[in-house]
This record gives sequence, structure tokens and C-alpha cells, in this order.
Amino acid sequence: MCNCGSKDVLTPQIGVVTEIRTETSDVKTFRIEKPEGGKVFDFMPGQCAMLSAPGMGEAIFSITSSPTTKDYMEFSIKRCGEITEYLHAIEVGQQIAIRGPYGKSFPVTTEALKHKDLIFIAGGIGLAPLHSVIDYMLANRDDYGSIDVVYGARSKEDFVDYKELSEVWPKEKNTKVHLTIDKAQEGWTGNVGFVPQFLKDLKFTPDKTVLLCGPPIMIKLCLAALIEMGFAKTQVYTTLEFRMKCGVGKCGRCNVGNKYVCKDGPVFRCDEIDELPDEY
Amino acid sequence: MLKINKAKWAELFAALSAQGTLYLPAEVDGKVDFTVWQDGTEVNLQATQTAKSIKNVFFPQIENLLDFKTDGLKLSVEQRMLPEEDTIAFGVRGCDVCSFEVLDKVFLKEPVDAFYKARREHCTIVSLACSAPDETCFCDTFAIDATNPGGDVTTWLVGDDLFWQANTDKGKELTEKIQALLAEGDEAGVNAQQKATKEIMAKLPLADFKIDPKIPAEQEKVFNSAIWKQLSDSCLSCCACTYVCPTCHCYDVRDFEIDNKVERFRCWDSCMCKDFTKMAAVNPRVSRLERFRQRYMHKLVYFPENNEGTFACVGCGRCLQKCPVSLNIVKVAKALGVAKDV
Amino acid sequence: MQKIGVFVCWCGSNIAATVDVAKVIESVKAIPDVAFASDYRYMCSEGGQDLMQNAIREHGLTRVVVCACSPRMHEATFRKAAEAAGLNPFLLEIANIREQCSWVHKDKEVGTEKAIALAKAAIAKVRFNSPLQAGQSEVVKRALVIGGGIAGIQTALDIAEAGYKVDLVEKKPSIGGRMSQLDKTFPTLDCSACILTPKMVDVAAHPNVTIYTYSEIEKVSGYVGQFEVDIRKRARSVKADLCTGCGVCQDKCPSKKTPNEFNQGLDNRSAIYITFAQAVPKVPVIDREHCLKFQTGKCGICEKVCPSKAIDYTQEDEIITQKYGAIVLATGFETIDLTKFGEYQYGKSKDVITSLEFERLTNAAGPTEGHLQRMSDGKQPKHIVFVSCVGSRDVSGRGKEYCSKICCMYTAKQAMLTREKYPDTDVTVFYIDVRTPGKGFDEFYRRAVEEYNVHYIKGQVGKILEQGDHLLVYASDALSNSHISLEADMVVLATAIQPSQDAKKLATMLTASIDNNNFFTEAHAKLRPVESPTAGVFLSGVCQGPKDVPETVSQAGAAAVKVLGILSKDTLATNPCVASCNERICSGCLACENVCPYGAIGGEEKTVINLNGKREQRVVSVVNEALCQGCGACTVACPCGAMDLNGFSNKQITAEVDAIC
Amino acid sequence: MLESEACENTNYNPLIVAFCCNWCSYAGADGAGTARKSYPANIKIIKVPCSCRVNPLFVLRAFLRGADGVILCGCHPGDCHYTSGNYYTRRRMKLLMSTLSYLGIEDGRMRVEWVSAAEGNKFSETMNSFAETIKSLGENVKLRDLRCKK
Amino acid sequence: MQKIAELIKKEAESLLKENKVTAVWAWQPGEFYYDNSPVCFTAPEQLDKLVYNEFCPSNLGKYLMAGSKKNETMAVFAKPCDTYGINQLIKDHRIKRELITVIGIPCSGMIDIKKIKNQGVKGIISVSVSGDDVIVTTAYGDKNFKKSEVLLAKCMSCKGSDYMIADKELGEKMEVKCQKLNPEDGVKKLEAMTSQERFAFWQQELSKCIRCNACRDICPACSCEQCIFDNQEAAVAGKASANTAEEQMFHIIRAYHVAGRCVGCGECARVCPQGIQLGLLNTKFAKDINEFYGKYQPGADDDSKAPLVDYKFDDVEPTISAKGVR
Repeated sequence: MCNCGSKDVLTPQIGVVTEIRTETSDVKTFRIEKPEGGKVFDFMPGQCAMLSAPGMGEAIFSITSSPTTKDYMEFSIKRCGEITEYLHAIEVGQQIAIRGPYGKSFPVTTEALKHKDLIFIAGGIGLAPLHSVIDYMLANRDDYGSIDVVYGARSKEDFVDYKELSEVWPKEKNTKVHLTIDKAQEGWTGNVGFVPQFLKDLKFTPDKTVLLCGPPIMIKLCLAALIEMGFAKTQVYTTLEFRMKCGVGKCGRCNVGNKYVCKDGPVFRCDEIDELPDEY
Repeated sequence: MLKINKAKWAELFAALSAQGTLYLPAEVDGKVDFTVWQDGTEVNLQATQTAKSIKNVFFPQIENLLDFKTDGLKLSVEQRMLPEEDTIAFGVRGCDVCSFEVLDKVFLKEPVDAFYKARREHCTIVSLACSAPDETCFCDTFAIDATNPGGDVTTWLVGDDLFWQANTDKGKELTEKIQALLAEGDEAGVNAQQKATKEIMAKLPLADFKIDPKIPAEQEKVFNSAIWKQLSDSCLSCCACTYVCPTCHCYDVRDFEIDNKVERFRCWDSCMCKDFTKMAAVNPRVSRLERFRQRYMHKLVYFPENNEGTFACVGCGRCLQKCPVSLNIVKVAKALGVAKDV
Repeated sequence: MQKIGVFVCWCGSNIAATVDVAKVIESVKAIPDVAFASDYRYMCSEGGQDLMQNAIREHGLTRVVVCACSPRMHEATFRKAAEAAGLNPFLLEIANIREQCSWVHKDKEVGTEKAIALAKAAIAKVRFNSPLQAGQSEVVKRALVIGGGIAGIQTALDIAEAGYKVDLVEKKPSIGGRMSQLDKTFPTLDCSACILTPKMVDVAAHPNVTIYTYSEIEKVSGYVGQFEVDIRKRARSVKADLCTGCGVCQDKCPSKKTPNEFNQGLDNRSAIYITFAQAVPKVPVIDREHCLKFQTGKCGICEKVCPSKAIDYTQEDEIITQKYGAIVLATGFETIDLTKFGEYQYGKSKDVITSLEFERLTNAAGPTEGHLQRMSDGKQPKHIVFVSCVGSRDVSGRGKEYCSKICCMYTAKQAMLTREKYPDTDVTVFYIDVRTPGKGFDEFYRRAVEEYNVHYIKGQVGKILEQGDHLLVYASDALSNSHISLEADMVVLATAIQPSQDAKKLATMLTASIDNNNFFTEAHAKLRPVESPTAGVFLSGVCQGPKDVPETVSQAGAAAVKVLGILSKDTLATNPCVASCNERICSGCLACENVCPYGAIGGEEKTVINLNGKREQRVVSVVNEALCQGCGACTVACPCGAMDLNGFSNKQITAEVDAIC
Repeated sequence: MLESEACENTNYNPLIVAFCCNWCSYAGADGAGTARKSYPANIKIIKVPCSCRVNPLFVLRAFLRGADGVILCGCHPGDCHYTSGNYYTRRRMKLLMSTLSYLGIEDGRMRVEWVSAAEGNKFSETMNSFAETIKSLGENVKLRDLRCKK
Repeated sequence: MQKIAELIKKEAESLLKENKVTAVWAWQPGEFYYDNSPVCFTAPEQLDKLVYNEFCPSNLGKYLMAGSKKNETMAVFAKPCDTYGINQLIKDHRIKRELITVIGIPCSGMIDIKKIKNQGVKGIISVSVSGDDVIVTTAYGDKNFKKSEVLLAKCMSCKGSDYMIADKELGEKMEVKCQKLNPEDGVKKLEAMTSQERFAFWQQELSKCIRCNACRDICPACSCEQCIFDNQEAAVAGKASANTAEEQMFHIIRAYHVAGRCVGCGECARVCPQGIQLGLLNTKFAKDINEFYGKYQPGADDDSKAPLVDYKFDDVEPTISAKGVR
């Protein structure tokens, strides 16, 4: 037992997995609550949490559910390593160690996003952090302008949360969802092509604010496309969601220049990233 | 100012050790390192520098943080007891004393590292002024006065007498506990020694070595310097420099599995290693150049940027002594052109 | 997290008597990823297999551990069952809680504890098992039979009859083996030559059979389906294709002082000789060691007299390299050396002979043309003593601990035939036990005693002394508990048999195992008695253990069937437990290549993804899975752990170690 | 001497890991079972295809994790199912044993024995004698990772 | 040595000028006279920084690995002892022979600055060496030493002045003049101790280890793409030294992995920041190999079969030594 009543920053809490949804062939969504019920901790959209696979270690994941959800938080996790392998194999009822929240959130409460017309651009599992923001905004719909979600995946089967994408969000006020897949596929009537081109095709006006999340190469190309369309880097927010270890800005792994991704990020405005050394 | 003669040091160490675990420089196999004092320990107060820094008193090389226990689907976490042991770090040179300030800026910054904090709070630092600096010393570069090293208590070794001056409440408290052993001393000897030491320091090869305090502002230029390649080409990517360094503080968190219990521990790691904090992915800085650059950029640029200009180097010179291929922060700084005298 | 199913077998009371099965179940159930655990009286039975298969399906088990008998017994059974239920067969492990637990520990508490530990180790290992897919290797449709005695002949014939090519290799100049030396066979008293010769002719004439006589195995490599064998065909110095077997050469040969091996050295032969009249092939061979032409350069008579110009002094040994799908060992036996049994005067007195020598002595084609006479003076013996168990069932260390099995019966045969042919001869047999389990065997023995009045004395012969032209036999009579001595004109020793000297050399070449007595070991004493533990190598005849002719012939047929089982397939599933190289880590030092016994590893310069995820070109090890046999030598030679072995990976073994410690 | 007596008094049961090659020694162990030749229960067998599969790392790992003794059994030299595997084993283990001794680890904590498939008796005798040796040596304290103390 | 330094400079210059190689590995001076470090020169104008004196102990062979992967042509200056390591790296396919030009340079022994400093010398301003005389100028006055008394341990057991591999040799061969040390002597001394004493000795030695990996990273036999200790999958000793048992493991396994490949260069012991006598471990393996399997010098050639990937039918059996219990 801790002798001073103060928990160390690296000591996790216990949560229990209460629901597991299989989203795609390699993505599952996990719902986690306190063993006695309720959310393990409060957070803001874009923040992350560290999940433990005892014996293997920890890995950081962005929280997918909305902060406005009172009872639980959710994580959409793609299978891509030892720890995610472990998580994908667990069952409902399994207890799990979790600590957080870590990092800065998207500036949802500031004028940076409030009352702005917004474009969310996501690729693959990149929807996870944005999902939280979108849900938060839909819950506080009147605080924000128009919402356009542009989401690309390899195939129809690779969309995470397809049901919500196709049935729930489009019904919301002033909200549009634009889906695209990489290659043509039977039964798919939507757009085919990569996200950067799709963006240009959608002809967004450059007065909107962009939240961009996905694999590094997609971010790079989308950013180029946006700039071509007349957007400024100050209008684009993205996340550098990788290589975090301790989560508390000490261990020395995740820094890019003097910024610690886990503490100063993972949400950055694209012009801030430009100031960092080219090491991400 | 108080003093104690060599004849009574054994009593002094015994008395100090009664107040807490006493770490002091001692010689084993011809090598001087901080060691827990016991009766018979061969104390060495002459050595300018210990082989390793004393950072492990606050930041042990390996530290168990917590235990996981599994029982079916149930999981429990039990944090380890925070250390409560009182410690005294005796004979700490000025450079090392300053290194604690660097570490504090990391571990005591929010969110606070509870283990480090507990250790730090339970320790009284008794520093020892330098009287015979070595050619590898360059604490002056960072405006550290080796002849007046600070800490909770400062001591000076002049001839056979150890002069003693408490600086803080903690230091005074400790002084009171051993008051009986101490006699009044006058400052003349100390002052003379301080003067002589400074004269020696001026003669040493690194006396003029200064780092431009403005380099953080030139981050981009430094980061993209062509010199990193040539320097890092000869680096072995070992972590001798990081592990002897008093300010390096990178760590890894790992699990150790025994039956259905898992111990989670924290251990030193080095940003220079290929497998730094390795889990699913490799060191994010994949090339040797990136890793090498990271360490020096961190010490000379990033850290001062985040900490009001404080460099993450105290000029102890250990890396100059220990690098297998004689690469070190001085060589790097000079090559980068951030040293003032070039 | 895996879903592991654990099944604990009672094996009737074999396991359940020493292991508290319920407690094992209870303990393993507490292990986090054990999703199902159950016990069953006989897991290997259909019911047990059903239980496992249902559990795999119902609980979606991803791994299975069976705690039962040795994996050498039923691993294959359970793996097959798991596969039928849709689980990759290599996701199953066996915890050996019978042979290595319940059968060696008496205390139930101790046994239970150990069974739990073994189960835990298997569970720890199985977590890291990965699904393996057996590869395929082609089968060479040709068999090799080593040894041309009745066992080898029968095996070769059976294989050939089924339509496959078979090569028969015999060390001696002629096939026929021991059986060709025998006079009559028990218990029917057929003439041995009369029943063997037709078979020899058949096999020689069979279009599917190639016979290599005077030949030996030089080298064996490869594996089941793909053995590669070098056969050394020794120089005969006679062109087989020209020779008509007329025998002039051996008649005219001036060197006639070589002991005749076929007659057990009871007479001499010429340097150029045909082993025996019915030899196949009936082609003489020059024994170069005793040939004047080869030893002195002079002579050359045979060349001159040969009507068909078949003599060729320049012939050299030939190495024939051939690929085979399967190999049968039929190397037979020889009698043991009796020098350690000085008390019998064997070798000192010409009238003390072995039973095999007796066979030649009574054989019409033998040195005495079938007349029973003493080798010392040519007189017909009036009193013969047979001594059984000479060197058999011997715990003194001079002979063999095992029973040679055939002696009781041939002794009875020899005694009976003597009495029949020479009714005035007195025949005494000393025995420890008379063992007659066999069809018609006991009747045969009783006939010897009852009809032919052979004196059977239960007792051991302690000493034999020469006295004048007689032999004095000192023995004990166990029934009357007295010492007796009797005079004899001839003593016949029923000498123990042992595997042929070549067995050991062959075992090494074939990596087939042999037991302490150099008999080849069968894969399973009861269930796989004709298979060696090495896949594709089968056993026929006495090389596996003492047998009489009918047993040998039936085993020879069985071995042939096993061979056919392989040859009839076009491909065989290869062992998927082979080495594999993690190219990302491999540094290309090729230590692995150096230790591989099969030449299955080689270095290749390749473009690989390095540890930083970048492409680079460097030398890495590449495993040829068809050649790899899965020994794992490479995995240890590899310093960085790039080389690993499927089924016995570093992780699996480490997990077992951790679980046990 | 005193140590070993003390151990006997406390019913000290050494933990022993036995690596056995599949073709000879594991079959030999089965043979011991079939013949009901007993040996101490604290000897646990790990099956490997060939003795040459046993990495010295496994042996060290066993000691690190608290094994009191490690024994490695393989086919007799010359009889290896894989022709030459046990020849490599012989060199590897010879050097390992020599080094362990050099580091001050008690001689005898590790052993290599050649046991054929037919030598069930020898297997059981070997295990009994090895267990006795380890009993007389007492607990492995020198190579054990302190965290693994049970 | 100054003369040889000139020869080296000239050679390097011509190699680079004539584009025979794209890189030359040599040494450059540090802050003090004694801390030269390895460096890669790629242009002739950089060569004024080239240095060769009694403080160039590093073997440059391992640096060739990176360039070899990129198919760069490189020249390397190698002292006689360095050539063993280079051969070993070629044998392990870590350096492509055809890419490298090995230039043998004579050596009369390297000075161990630690030996000088251990005698209480501090504040070194300069060092000058002429013949056997070493004059150390310090902020506290001058000190004189005999070179033969302050040589590196590895030089005191110098394997001789011959090059095991060299495309060209510069200057006249030189001998190391000093009281020679046989590295096996230390091993024999330990072997003569009791088991308990040996254990105590190694506990003391190995507990100093801080797992900085300097011994491994300098070692010409440790050239794996990924060391087993960095491979989580392999589950061997972790990166932290949790207790002496783990340190023990690290050093046994490392010594084991280089057994039969360790060229005996002594660099591991030289670079150990904690002064662990690592040579005693590696030399033990070498000594055992020589005794059990016949004399073998790794690195003397680039094609022989190393003892641990070889065997003889009548190799010595791994039985318990005569001194053993029972």
C-alpha cells in the first residue's frame, strides 16, 4: 500500500472492460469503466491514456469516446504489436490497468474552434482521436459551426464505427460525412480514391478550421493539398501520436525538440510543428 | 565556521551514519565511488571525481514501482512503498550538487515523481569543495563555484581539517546532531584554498571553454549542422556517458514476470541506445546520428529552452574520462561552434 | 490471451492411482487463459477425443494441452483429433504425466504436484505455439534393403511384387544369409535349402529387384522419401556378365588353404570361390588377400582356364549413388565369440563345436557331405552332449543377458535328427529351461524326448575336459541336485546369437538407434515393432531381436508393407518443425551454416528490411525447409537469436523453464 | 558437510530441470517409467528435439529462475539422431560448465549425461544420483535472481 | 611515432586524392594530448586533423561495418593487434573484404592514461613522449614516467608486430618493449583459488557493472545486427542490472557468445568505465578452447571454422571436474 497517500505518476488505476466491439478485421473498440462503475477519470477530446498489458508493458492510446459520456470511456485499437495483440485477445470482464489522461486536448473550449466551421479529416484508425472531438461537439452542437467529416479507409470493411458514420452523424444538424475508399469495391457506391484528392474534389472553402489525423504520410499529403486549396497552417490541427513512453514528460523518449509529445502534444497546430526540428 | 580534524573523522562518519544511510566517496579496487559507509570503508576525499555520479541516491538505476497480481479476470495494482529512509550524501562536489537542480527540474516538475521526491526530501547533502581540479573539469563553464559547492552543508578539506558550514535548515539540523564533534574554525585557510584552487583552474586546458548562452535560439542551425555526421560516425552508441552523467535522466519502464505476479520497474535508459525504451517500436531516433544529436541537443538546447537557460550539463567531466572513444560534450560543443572561444 | 483447453487423462488407474486428477483440473483452471479443463478415463479413446473436439468447437479453444501418456505414444493421435475439430494440429502439446510422472512416483501428493507442474509447463509452452503447416517432399519410388538373408529377400520380393523398384545389398558374395547354412528347419524339418533356394532365384530374377552382392553401404544422407545412399560395390575380379558359373576356376585355383566361411571354417576353400552351390549370383569372387596373383603377381591360372574370359584382375571398387524413398535394415546375426568361455574347451578341442558348425556338419553340402563325424579323427561320435544357453541369459557379463530364442528348438531338432539318422548314438541335452512357445514347438520337443529318447537334463555344464579321445563333461543335475560327469565324443554348444557387427556402423549412418546389445530399436516395442524411430527406416529379421525363420519372414513382409505405405505416396508431409531465420535480425555470420548437419542453411545476399524499417542489402541465412530436419543446432550457434526452431522456439522453451522453476 | 546435513534435516527438495532429447533420453525417461524405475519428483523434464537445441541461455535461465540443478541428456556421442548434434552440445556444455565453475558456481550443479532410448535404468540411476549431488550442494543461491525467490 | 603519423597522412591523402576510397578511418586529437578519437575522413583537406601517437588504442575495424553495407570503399589504418579484429569481422560477413583497404601501421605500444592518473596525476596540460620517457606537464607541476611502465594492459600482452591482414604496410615494424604479461596468468591465478574465493571475486567485479554496454559496443566480435540483450523476444537478461545474478548472466552470455570469436584485443576491459577485469572472462574461454580443442587464435585468418561450430569425435566429455563434489 502506498504509504503517503500520494500515488506515483506512473501508478495506474484499475478499470474493467465492459464491452468489446469488433470494428474491422484489425480494429476493436473497448469500453472501460471503473470496477465499481463510472468513468475511470475525466479527460478532454484528443487526450490519451496509457493501457497496461501486465508482463509486457504499456502503450498509449487516444481516447475515442466523448468526454461528455459520463459512465465510461472507449478506445478503438488497431492490432499492430505485442500489447495490442494482448488487448485484442481479452474478454469482457477482464480488468485492465489504465493511467491518464495525458497530453493536451484539441482546443474545443477556446475560440480556436468554437463557432468555427470545421473539417475533420481522418484516415484509418486516425478517426479514433477525432471521434472523441466530434462526439463532444455534437453534444454541444450550438457552440460550433458546420461540421464536415472526411474519412478514408482501405476498403469498406476498414471503416471504424461505420454505423455511426453512416447513420448517426449525417442526421445531426449541419453535419456531413464524406467517405472514400482506396480501391473500387463491389457494393460501394461512394467515392473511390485517396483522401488528399478527395479533399480537393470536395472543394472546401479555405475559411474553415481543420482537424487532421491519420498515418504520417497521409497527414503530409493532406496538408499539402490543404495549402494548395488556400488553407494556412494555423488553421490545421493534427496529432503526433507516437513514441510516448512514460506519458509524463520525463523519460526522454517522445520529445521532438524541446516539446514532449506526451505533455505538450499530442495535439499540435501545424505551424507549431514547423518550428520543431525535423525529427518526427 | 566549524571544523573537524582528520583524527575524528571516523567518529564523524559514525555519527552521521547514525542519522541516516551515509553515502560518501570510497575507494574499492582503486576506483572511487559513492558507497554506503560502514565501519572499515576506505573513505577517499582526495579524488576530484567519483567514477559514477551520485544521482542513483535519488534516481536508482533500477527501482520497483508497483506489482500487478492477476486472478482470473481480476487485476490488482499495488504501488511499492515510497522510500522513507533518511540519507546523507557526503562529499558531493559542486558539479554534482548542481546536477540535483537539473534533476529536480525534471522529476519535481508537475506531475511530480513521487519516488524521486521522497528520496530527495529524505536526503541531506553535505558538499565538499574542490581543491585540486582536474583537466577534465569545466564546471566554471556553467558558473558553478567548485570552491563553494553549496548543498545543505558545505565542507572544505584544508590540510588535515575538514571545515563545516551549514547552509540550510536541513544542514543546520544535521550539524546540531553532531555538534559535539565539531570545533570552531576560522575561515582564513578556506579562503586561501579557494583562491589557490581558482588559480589552478585558470591554468587548466578547459579554463576558457564557454558555451554560448544564446544557442537555444539557434536551434535550427545547430540541429541541421553537418558536423553531427562526422561526430556521430565514431560514436559506439553505448551508454557509458549517460550512465556516468549526473544529469542524464532518461528511463524505461519494464515488467518482470514471475508466476502470476508482475513487477513493474523503472530503470535507467539511454537515448543513445538503439533499443531505448523499446517496446513495440524501436527507438524513434533510428540512426546513430539522430540519437547522438538528441543527447547533445537535449543538454545544450532543449533543456535550457524549457528551463530558463539552465544547461543539462554541470561540467563534471565524467564523459571526458569515460567515453571509450573520447567523444564528449566539450568536443561536440566546440565542433558545433557553440563554444565561445572558437 | 489464448483460450486454452486442458484435458487430463486417467489412463484407467495408470495415472489416476498416483495423480489426483481432480486437483490437477482445479489448479489449471486458475491459470488466466485456461478456458476449459476436463478429465476423462481414457483420453485416447473415441470418447476422450470427442470430448476434446467438442470443447474445441464449443469453447473456441485456441490451444490444447493433453495431460496423458508420453507424446511418443499419442501425440499424433491427439493432434489428428484436434485437426479434425478445426484446430491446427501444432497448437496442441502433451504433458507427459504417465511415463514421467505417475509411473515413477508412488506418493499421490507428490505425483499430483508434479503433474500440475508438468501441466503448467505445457500450458506455458502452448501459449507460444504457432500454427504450422506441413510442407511436402517428393517420394523417390525405390526402396533399399540392406542384408540379403531370408529377411531381406522376403522384404525385397514383397516390395517388388507390389510393383516398386528395390535394391538388395548384401555384403557377402552371395545372397542367402544364415538360412542357407542351415540343414533342416524346425519344427517341420523341411530342408532349408529346398525352401530358400527358390526364393533366392525368384528375387534374382525379379525385374524390379537389383541385387548388389559383395557390396556395402558407404554413406547415407537425406530423409524419408529422399534418402541418398552410396553403395560400395567391391571388386569381384570376375565379370559377372560373362561368367557362366561353371566352377573351373575354383577347381584349378592353386590356393586352397583359406578357411571356408560358409562352412564355419570347418574346411578350406580356394582363393577364387563360389560361396556355395546354390549361390546367387553364381559368380565366383577372388579373395585378393589369399590369391597368389594379387599377393605375388604370379599365377593367373583362373584367367587362363576361364572359358568365358570373365576374370578381370583390374576391376576396382565401384561407388553407386542411388536415391531411395525408404530403407529396410535386414542385417541379421552371427554367433557370439566364445573365447571368454574357456571351460567348454571350444577352440581347443576340435570336438567341441557350435550348433551352427553342427548344421554344416550334418548338411549334405557341408564339409563331410552330411556324415556326422568328429572333426578330430573322422570317427562317428557315439555319445553327443548338447549344451544349451551358451552365452545366452548370461548375467556374468561374458555373454548376453537376453535369450537367443531359437536355441531350444534347434537343439531339439539337432538331437532328434541325430537320433533318427544314427539311432545308436546317445544324445544328452543340458538345459536351464526348455522354451517352446510356438506353433507345434512343444509337440516337437516332446517328440524328441518321448519318441527319440533324447536325454534332457536340467542343469548347467560347468566344465569340459579332454581325456584321451573323449571329452569329460562335468555338470550339475538341478533336479536331483547332484553333480554328474559323463563321457562324450562330441559336444555341441548352442551358442548365443548377436546382431551382425555392421549394425552399429549402419545405425550411425542412418541415425537409427540401437540398444545396448546392438539390436536396432523399434519405434515402439508393441505398436511399431518394424519401424525404427527414424522415419523411413524399417527393420526386418534378427537385426531387431532374436527370431526364428517364420517370424523373420512375417516381419519381413510387415516391413515391406510399411515401405509400400511410403512408396505408394507421391509426396510426404514434411516435418514443419524446421528452423527459420528472422532476416531482420540475422547478421549473416553463418555460424548456423557451419553446424547444420544437413547442409540446409546457406548465406544469401538479400535485400531485407532492417531493424529501423529500412531496406538494406546484406548477407543473411536462408533455411532450405525441405532439407532441414529440425535438430536446432543452428539456433544455439546463432548468437543473436535470429535463428529459431518451429515447435521448439526460444520463447517456448524459455516459457517451459520459467513455468517449472 | 554441515550444510548438506542441514538440508537433509529440513527435507530439502532440490528443483531440477532436465533437458532431454526426443530420440534418446526422452525415450529413455519413458523407458524408466515403463519399467517403474523411480526418481525424485522434483526433476522436471523438458523435451527438446536434440541436445544441441539446448541453448546455454536456457540453462542459465533455469538457474536464474531458481533451479537448483540442471541436467542435460542426449544420445551417446555417435548415436545422434541428427548425426552430429550432440557433438556440438558436448563442446558447448563443456565450456559452459568450465565457466560456471570458474565463476565460483559449485561444480556439479550442472551435468551432461548421454542416455540412450534403451537406458531407462540408467536414466533413473542418473537422476537419482544427480538429485543426491544437488541435495549435498544445497540451494542454488549464487545464480538465482533474487526476484524469483518463492 | 611522429614519422609514422606523417606516412599515414601521406597515404590517406593519396588514397582520397586518387579516389581509391571514399573514406579513410584514422584518429583525430581531442581536448588533451591523450584523448584521440576515431574519425572518418572523406576529403584530403580534413587530414591536417589526423593524428597518430601513443594514445590511439581504438581498433577502427568495426566502423567499417556501416560503410560496407552501403558498398562504400574505405581505407583503414590498423595496428598489428587491430588486424585480428578486422579479420574476424570479415569472417562474420560484417565487412566486405573487397571494399576495404587495410593499411598496416607499426606500433610500439599504447599508453594507459589511467595508469598515470592512478598515480595521483591531475590537471594534465600536456604529455610528451620520446623513446621510453613520458613527461606529463600538469597544473601542479611536471611528472616523469617510463613508457614501458604505463602501457595499456593489452599492449603488455602484445601478440606481435605481424599483420594478419594488410594490403599495404607503412614504416618499419616495431616491438613493444616492456615486461610481457601473459593474459592467461590472471586466469590461472583465479583457477587456483577455491570456488568460494572465485565466487566472491566475481561478485565484487561484476557488481560494479552499470550495463552501459561499452564492452559490447567496442568488441570486434560483437557485431550482431541486434544484440540478443536488445531483443525482447529472446527473453534474456534485461537492460537493467536488477541484481548481481543478472549482471552475471550478461557477462557470461556475452563471453559465451564471443567464445571462439574473441580475438583477445582487450578493448572490453580498457573501455569499461567501471574497470571490470573482463579480460579474465574472455581469456578463460580462450584458454579452455586451446586446452580442450587445440590452439586456436580467432582473427588470425578469415576462413577457419571456429571451435564452437566444429567438433571432433573424441572431444573431451563434459564431466564434472576432479575437484567437484561427490
